[in-house]
Amino acid sequence: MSESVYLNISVQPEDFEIGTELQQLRAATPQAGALVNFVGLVREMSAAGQISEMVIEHYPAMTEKALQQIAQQAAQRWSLLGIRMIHRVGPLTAQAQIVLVAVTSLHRQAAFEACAFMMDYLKTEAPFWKKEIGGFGQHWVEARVSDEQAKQQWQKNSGKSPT
Amino acid sequence: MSESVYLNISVQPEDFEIGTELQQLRAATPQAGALVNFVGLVREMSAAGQISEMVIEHYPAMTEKALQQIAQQAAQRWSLLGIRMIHRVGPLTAQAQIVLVAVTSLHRQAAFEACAFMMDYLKTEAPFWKKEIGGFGQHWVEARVSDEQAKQQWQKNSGKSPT
Amino acid sequence: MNITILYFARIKEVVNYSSEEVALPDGVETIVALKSWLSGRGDTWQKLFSGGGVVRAAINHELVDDMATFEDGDEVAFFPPVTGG
Amino acid sequence: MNITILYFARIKEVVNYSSEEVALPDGVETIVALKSWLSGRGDTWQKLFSGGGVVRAAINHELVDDMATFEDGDEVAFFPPVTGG
Repeated sequence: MSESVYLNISVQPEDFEIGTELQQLRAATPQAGALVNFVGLVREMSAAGQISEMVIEHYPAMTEKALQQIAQQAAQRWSLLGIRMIHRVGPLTAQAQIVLVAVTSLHRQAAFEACAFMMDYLKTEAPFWKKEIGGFGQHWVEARVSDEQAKQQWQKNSGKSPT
Repeated sequence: MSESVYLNISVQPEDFEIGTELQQLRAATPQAGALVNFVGLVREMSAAGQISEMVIEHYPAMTEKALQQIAQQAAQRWSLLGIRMIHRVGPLTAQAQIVLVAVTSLHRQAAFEACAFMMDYLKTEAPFWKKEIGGFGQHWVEARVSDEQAKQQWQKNSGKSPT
Repeated sequence: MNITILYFARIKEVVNYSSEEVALPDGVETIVALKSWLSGRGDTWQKLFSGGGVVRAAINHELVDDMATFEDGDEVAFFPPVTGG
Repeated sequence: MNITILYFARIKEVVNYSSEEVALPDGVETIVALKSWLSGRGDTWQKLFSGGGVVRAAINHELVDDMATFEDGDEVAFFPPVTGG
């Protein structure tokens, strides 16, 4: 990764305030012309029914390292200024924020692509597991084939965009 | 556009608070599982040198209509829950926020693609013009060929992603 | 027919005003014909419109190409390629 | 050799504990060999590992495939496909 890329990664049970996080990322990368961010939210409804709670388990010794590696891959592939990642763990309610991946760059295309890339890798390589709890009981969320396919598109492609 | 897509568009001189805007969008679309947003910022440096001020001129009677059409195209092409667009006009300082395009959807891919699509169209079809002011004097920003190409990729492609 | 013409950004600065009402002779009803008619006003106008695609046009707030037609009372706008976002 | 094995999520619930220290016989030094050795413990283990790609593995906090080798003192983890984000 280029020495000049600002990188800040957190794995935490606490909620986060998007405005504050983006403000800090912008302050750390004042040259930025573009900011793209993704926020993942606990959906109210799953295939099984209404969700009252979600619990996210993780592999503490591995989690932050995995996120670091994903961010470093993105920083090598695109010209980025800063990356902020937060992933929550533990019990969450419906509509709660789960994950934030925010990227700053000079121009928008790098930020869009890097943000999508990091989410595709996070979904398939970072050791988090979701359990959904509701009127239907509780179950572990199944991995989606489409997430694996999304990641593989980036591997096939030697260029910057998936095709 | 599907009747159920929440749409809120503003063209205004005033700054906006991203956290507040995203909170409102989420409140309007509580089923959302994914939120992607782009924020365009006044860069400190342009090709001409350090920027002290940017002025954004627009075509008031046309601007909001153009943004509406762009949002409607996105809502027809992807399965979206909500769209929030803000574009500022008038004088802005370096590092100021220029534009926000935020999208909520059930799954992340629709939100990522729709957000990038709307920015590519906004950059080439919405009647805004930037003037940069600095030690170098002042000049109108030139349109970038890459923005036009980015838009054309969406037109070539009958599917959902640009290739 | 009579139309309103608006100018924006660099083009507004070149022509030195932002809008005008014009009475057009018969046959001037497309963007390309209007550009040609305006070019007849002199060098400033000729230079402005000889650059080809550099001047974009809208009729009643819709982006249009050179072959688009307008009607009496319409609002036509000329402006450089947009640079918002 | 001696290694630590960790289990997560659904797999932790199936085996009913989250970690163990095991002393391995000679020759058990790949993920596939370890799965086979653990399967020898009985039905629960056999079912767990007969699903093919459903169980992912990490050695010292790096995702690995079945042919990866570990050494004395390493930390091996078994878990389902990840579902974060």
